Amino acid sequence: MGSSSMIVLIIAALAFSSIAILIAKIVTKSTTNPQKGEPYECGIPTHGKTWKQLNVGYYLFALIFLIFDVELVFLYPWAVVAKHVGWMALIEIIIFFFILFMGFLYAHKKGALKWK
Amino acid sequence: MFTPGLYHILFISTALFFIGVFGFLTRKNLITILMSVELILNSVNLNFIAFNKYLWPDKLDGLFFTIFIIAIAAAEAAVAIAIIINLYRSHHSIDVDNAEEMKY
Amino acid sequence: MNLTLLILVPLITAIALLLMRNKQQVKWLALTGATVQLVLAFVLLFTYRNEVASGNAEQFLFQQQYDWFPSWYISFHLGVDGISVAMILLTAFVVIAGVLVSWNIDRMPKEFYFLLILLSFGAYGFFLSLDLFILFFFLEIAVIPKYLLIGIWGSGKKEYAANKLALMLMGGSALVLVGLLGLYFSNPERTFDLVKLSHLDIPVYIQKICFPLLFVGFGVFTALFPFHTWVPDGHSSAPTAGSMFLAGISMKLGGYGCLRVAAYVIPEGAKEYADIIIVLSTIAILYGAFATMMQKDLKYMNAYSSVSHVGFVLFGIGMLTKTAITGAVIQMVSHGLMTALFFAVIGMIYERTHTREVNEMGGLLKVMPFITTVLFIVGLCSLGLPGLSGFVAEVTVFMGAWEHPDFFHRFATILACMSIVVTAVYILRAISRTAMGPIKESYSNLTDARWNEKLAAIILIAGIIAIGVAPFWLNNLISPGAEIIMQKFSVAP
Amino acid sequence: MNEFLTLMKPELQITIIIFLLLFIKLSKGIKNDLLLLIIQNLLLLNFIAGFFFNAPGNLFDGMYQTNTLIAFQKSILNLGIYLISLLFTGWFRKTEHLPEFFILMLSALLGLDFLISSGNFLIFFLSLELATIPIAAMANFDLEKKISSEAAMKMILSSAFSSGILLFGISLIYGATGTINFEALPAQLDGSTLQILSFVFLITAFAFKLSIVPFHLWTADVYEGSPIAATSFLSVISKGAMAFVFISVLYRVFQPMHQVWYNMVMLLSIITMIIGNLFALRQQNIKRFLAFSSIAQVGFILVGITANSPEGISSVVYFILIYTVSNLTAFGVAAAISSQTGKEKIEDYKGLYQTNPLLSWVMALALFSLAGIPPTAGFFGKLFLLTAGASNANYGFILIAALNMIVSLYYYLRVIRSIFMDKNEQPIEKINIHPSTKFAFIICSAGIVLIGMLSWIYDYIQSLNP
Amino acid sequence: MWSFSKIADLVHQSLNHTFSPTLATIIEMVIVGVCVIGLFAVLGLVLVIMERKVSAWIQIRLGPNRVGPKGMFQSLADTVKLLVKEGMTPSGADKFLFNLAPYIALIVAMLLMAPLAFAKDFQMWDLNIGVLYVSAISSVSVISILMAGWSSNNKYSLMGAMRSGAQIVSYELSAGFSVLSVVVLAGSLNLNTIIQSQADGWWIFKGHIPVMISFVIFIIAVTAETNRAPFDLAEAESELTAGFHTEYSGMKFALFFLAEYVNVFIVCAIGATLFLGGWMPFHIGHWDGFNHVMDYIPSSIWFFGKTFFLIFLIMWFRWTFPRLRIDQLLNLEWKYLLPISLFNILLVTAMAILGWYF
Repeated sequence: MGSSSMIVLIIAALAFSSIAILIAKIVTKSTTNPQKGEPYECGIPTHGKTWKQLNVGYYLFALIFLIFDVELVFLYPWAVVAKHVGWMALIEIIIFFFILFMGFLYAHKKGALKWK
Repeated sequence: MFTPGLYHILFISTALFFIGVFGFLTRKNLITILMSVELILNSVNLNFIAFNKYLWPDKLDGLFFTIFIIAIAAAEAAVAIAIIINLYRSHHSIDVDNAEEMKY
Repeated sequence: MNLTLLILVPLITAIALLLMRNKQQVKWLALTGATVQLVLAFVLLFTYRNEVASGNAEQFLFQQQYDWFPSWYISFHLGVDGISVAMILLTAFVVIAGVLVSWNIDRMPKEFYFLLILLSFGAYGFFLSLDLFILFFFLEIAVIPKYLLIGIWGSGKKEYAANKLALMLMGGSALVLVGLLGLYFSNPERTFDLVKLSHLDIPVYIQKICFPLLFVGFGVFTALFPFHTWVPDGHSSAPTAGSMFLAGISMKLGGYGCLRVAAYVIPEGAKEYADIIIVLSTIAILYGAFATMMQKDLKYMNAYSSVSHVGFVLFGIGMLTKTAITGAVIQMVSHGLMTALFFAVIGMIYERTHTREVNEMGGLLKVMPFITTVLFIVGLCSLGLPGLSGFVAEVTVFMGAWEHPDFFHRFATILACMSIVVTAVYILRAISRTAMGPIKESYSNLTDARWNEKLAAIILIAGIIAIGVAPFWLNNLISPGAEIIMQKFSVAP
Repeated sequence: MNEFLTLMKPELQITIIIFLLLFIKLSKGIKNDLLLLIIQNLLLLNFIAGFFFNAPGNLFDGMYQTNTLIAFQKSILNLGIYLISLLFTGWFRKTEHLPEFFILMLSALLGLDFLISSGNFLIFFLSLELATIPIAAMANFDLEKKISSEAAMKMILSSAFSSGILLFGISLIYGATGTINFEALPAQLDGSTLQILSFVFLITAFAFKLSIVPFHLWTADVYEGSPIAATSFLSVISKGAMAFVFISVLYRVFQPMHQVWYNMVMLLSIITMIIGNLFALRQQNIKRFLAFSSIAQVGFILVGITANSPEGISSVVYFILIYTVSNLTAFGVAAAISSQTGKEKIEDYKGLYQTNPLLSWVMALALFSLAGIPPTAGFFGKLFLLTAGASNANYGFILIAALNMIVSLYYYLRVIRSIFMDKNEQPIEKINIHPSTKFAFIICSAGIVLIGMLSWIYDYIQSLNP
Repeated sequence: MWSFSKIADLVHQSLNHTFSPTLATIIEMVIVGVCVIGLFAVLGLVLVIMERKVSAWIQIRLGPNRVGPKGMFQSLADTVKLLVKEGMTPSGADKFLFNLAPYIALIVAMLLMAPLAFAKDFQMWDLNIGVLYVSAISSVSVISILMAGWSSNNKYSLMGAMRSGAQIVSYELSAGFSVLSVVVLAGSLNLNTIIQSQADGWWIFKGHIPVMISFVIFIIAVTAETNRAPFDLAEAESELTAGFHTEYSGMKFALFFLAEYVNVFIVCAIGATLFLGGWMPFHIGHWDGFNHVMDYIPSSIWFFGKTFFLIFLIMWFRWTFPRLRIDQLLNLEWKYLLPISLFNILLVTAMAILGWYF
């Protein structure tokens, strides 16, 4: 099928979900009620803003993830040829990991990996 | 079936580039500005891939370049976001109009 | 004679001055340095004369050449001809007089003397160098000390004046630089060497571009007419020694540059623009003279009269005859000595009366006879009294100018001559106002000159009178150099 | 392997230092004073080692190129880093995260070294980013200050934008020629419209990094907001390396399009000098002042670049050596004053000479050198730039440059004036200078005086030219 | 023996015979789409009932037993229930994003189907970078979760989404590394090639301990990535009501639910492909006789058998381990799994270069 399968699959997913939602919409009958639109929080009216400032830890993890994930991108091409290249590949990846690991240790030492 | 040629891709990438430039120059929100920069970088990626595929299929420079651009873009975004978070802490805003401690 | 000595002595003096801690030490060291300079200058004069008398017909004697930035073909090339010897003598005189005059300075003496000596270092280097690059180097060295001298020790609108002076002079040197680069790239050998350049045929169109750049650039230093505005402000704001250096040495840098670089290396250009030079310098002479008449302040007076007198230098150069050029050089020396003395005297008077306004003084002859006598002498020299140097110089210039038979040159010469009358008017008026008449109450207990001031005045007066009484030795010294410069004009197609 | 070690020596040295610092950071903490001493000595060693065993050669199929001139350029950068480590001792000792700062700075230096050596647009881009991203982090180092994070934000966004433009240019060049290799490119360049377009993009990016007008707007804010050590790194070392690269890219890669870039660079140079000078005239803050003056200096560097001859390269390298020493001195004095008194205005410098004569002389020397007044080295530097630029016989251009020197002299004299001439009731008190900073001032002053006078330095640079 | 590939070829030929090529292609596409939708629906139903049955079995109870024989149609009944529930949108929500989120979740799950080899020569897209494709597309799923949490205008949703985002991205690293170890050994990113490389034994056996470590890490990581217990912090009922889909109801909720189960299936299928040989029968080296016997079992049976075995494992975890706190969860990843997998990659590489595998 090749790359057109992506299009087919997207269309299929869209079709499936929209048909399902459409059927549900036709079948159900909806009633309006001001209380219904309230956020579902234990029955008490919501207190404060919803989009509050989140723990900065999330951002830290996001940043560290970003670095490691990008590094993973480089590993994919390396992994394919590692066996053919031989020892040089291992040495290079050890250097690569060494640098990466130093950064990782630094982040660890700074407490960036500790959930606060 | 319709197959996209070089010019179609170049059209998209150039459009992306200028949308990015436009966004960079006109937007006020720092995150949006950062996203505009990413748009520029992605347009470059498209360019490289397209040139590599259509014009110079035997030279893989374009592909390599793209991988590195992705990586660098991520690093840049990481640092930029860290700085923006810090800016938010001190200014309580990520609007460029509020970052005006320094003037001529 | 090792010419490097002349550069090294001031440099070493300057550096040694920085290391001194004591005010007394500083003064004496500076004086020693200046004396050594004077001695060296005389040694140079006599060795030069001996050398010439023994039949050495080379254009530049005592040449020394060391490679400096060989990849740009720049060399440290020194040498003297008669003109340079005269200028060096002038410098040595003015330096020692300047050091002596500022003997009692109490604000930061170390720095003051350091800057003075540094200025002289620049001047010596400039007069000695035969390589255009180092010539330019020394030219610029001589600018910034002036700025600091005026700015720190000056009076009146000193910051404005210092800025104006520094910027205009640097502007002039920027023009010089572009002109030099033009010369450098237009000759096939890529050389900055003055001697080599003078033997090369520089294309005429390049000469026509470079001459105005060089001439105007140096002309700024020499108060060429539209660019003279720094002179009154700078001279009047500067401290006494600063004014002496400015008028005595620094303005001569420009004149020497015009002659040596602009006229000598670029004869075709000089011919092309000679008329304009004459027009401008005539304007400067007349304008300076008339402007002096309007002044009430002694320093301003001398400053404007300097514009007028230095105008004769450019006037002489513009005439392009051997006599006129010789006259121009003599005028440079003469005016250097005279104006330095004038400023010294004004400084002495100001130090005592705390005013420079002519109208507020009077009867000073009674309380300070020495100083007033010197003022007489210098005034008479300025208005061109025979027997003093000013007469010799101006007469030589006019004689040179009269060699041109056409109406334009004659007319310009007559106009320039008229300035002497004007000079006589203002000089005599100033002297009578200050020296004669009833003395003011507040001035009655003023003292006469101290030993250092007397010494300074005597040294300078000696120079003035020597030139005035026996002009031929100076003429003989200068004329071979002028001769060679003239040959360029006649030989060139 | 052996070749790898010798050719890549400068980078390896820096990498080793970075890791040493990282180890120090990860192990138990050392007192800042001792650590700083260690760092200074390491950097000194690094600087000295840079002069030995330099050989020309290529690595990785020409991606990494080096020769003796490039090694010398790296030595200039090493010298600058060493001087920075000495000059800002006062600030460093107070910094909480000292090793981090040096790690960042050395990473940036590593990037610059690779940048100078790059023989391929890929390495070029990577090292450029390696050089700029840490600087943004350095700019944000005064975490509690608002302007610091503002500066960092402006830095990172503008540099990201400029690298985007650079990349677009590179991609167009790749499309037009099919290669990103510096060696192979010149044969492919024929000055077609696409190539000129891509070249415009490239030069725009360079203009951003070198803060050439009209792409200079970030410079002053970044300089003012960043900690002064970061500012000096940015304005001296980063700018110097960028100039090296700019000249080598123009001369080596775009040689076939010489006519095209000559006109562009000339125009940029003129407006850079004029605008930089005009803005510098009205600055009150000493850091902003130095920022705008450095913009004007870049304009002068461009004059030398237009020469398109070996003299152009040597005069630019020579000028940057001088510029490094002089500008760092100026920043060092400003830092010494601001770290003790917190004063950064030019007005505050009034009467400095009464209390700190030596410091004032050092500052004066540096400013004179920046203004190009003999006998300081700056005179020779600027003169040779102008001389190199004049070889095209475009005297109008040279005249504009020379007149700009006068304007620049005016504002340098303004600082001199407040130091030496203006009177002040309450001048800055006596500044205590750390011995290592004093040492750096001595080196710098000696450099400012001697680099010009000793002509063999220039001839050495000239002889390195391949 | 019949195989899927033959059926596929037959359909292809007959279609091309009767219709013009373009039309044939379109019809093929429609057929594929319908098949995939069918597979989706079936998977959803089967996995839900399977989960309930497995949990009942582990907890020694009966589980659903009313609808159909032994409660087999229970999930169908659930579907009908969900279909008739009203799908509401909270008043303060960002309507567009709120409605978009379930679609994205489903599209991601669907796209991941493309490179899977369900049986021998039966694959939608024989992609040369299959592994990369899978990891790339699966990263998108976090966007739908964040989108849902953000747009709901509900604190619990937002927090659940953020948590799950942090969790997914963290564990993606270990999952990536363990996948890489197989890529290193096989020397290809193509899923088909990787399966072929296991013709003489699955990697989990051929690769000794390092690959087993990778496999264990992989299972842990994918469990976390699919937000399943013991890593189901994102929808921890006792803390956040239902995490990012608190505000969803009716069919939109069902879509999330479905996507989640299909994701479980997909990651297990990937795991089975990489470590357990996909559709490749159980082979041992050059024991040709044994290998032949194994070949008689159809490849699709092998594939689905392995996949469902892994699914069973993951369900088993859910009812065995207690839920982790978020700090424990992140500690586990960053302090243990990531360093171990980094080191493990080096081991695998050394092993691959030395040839120390069967």
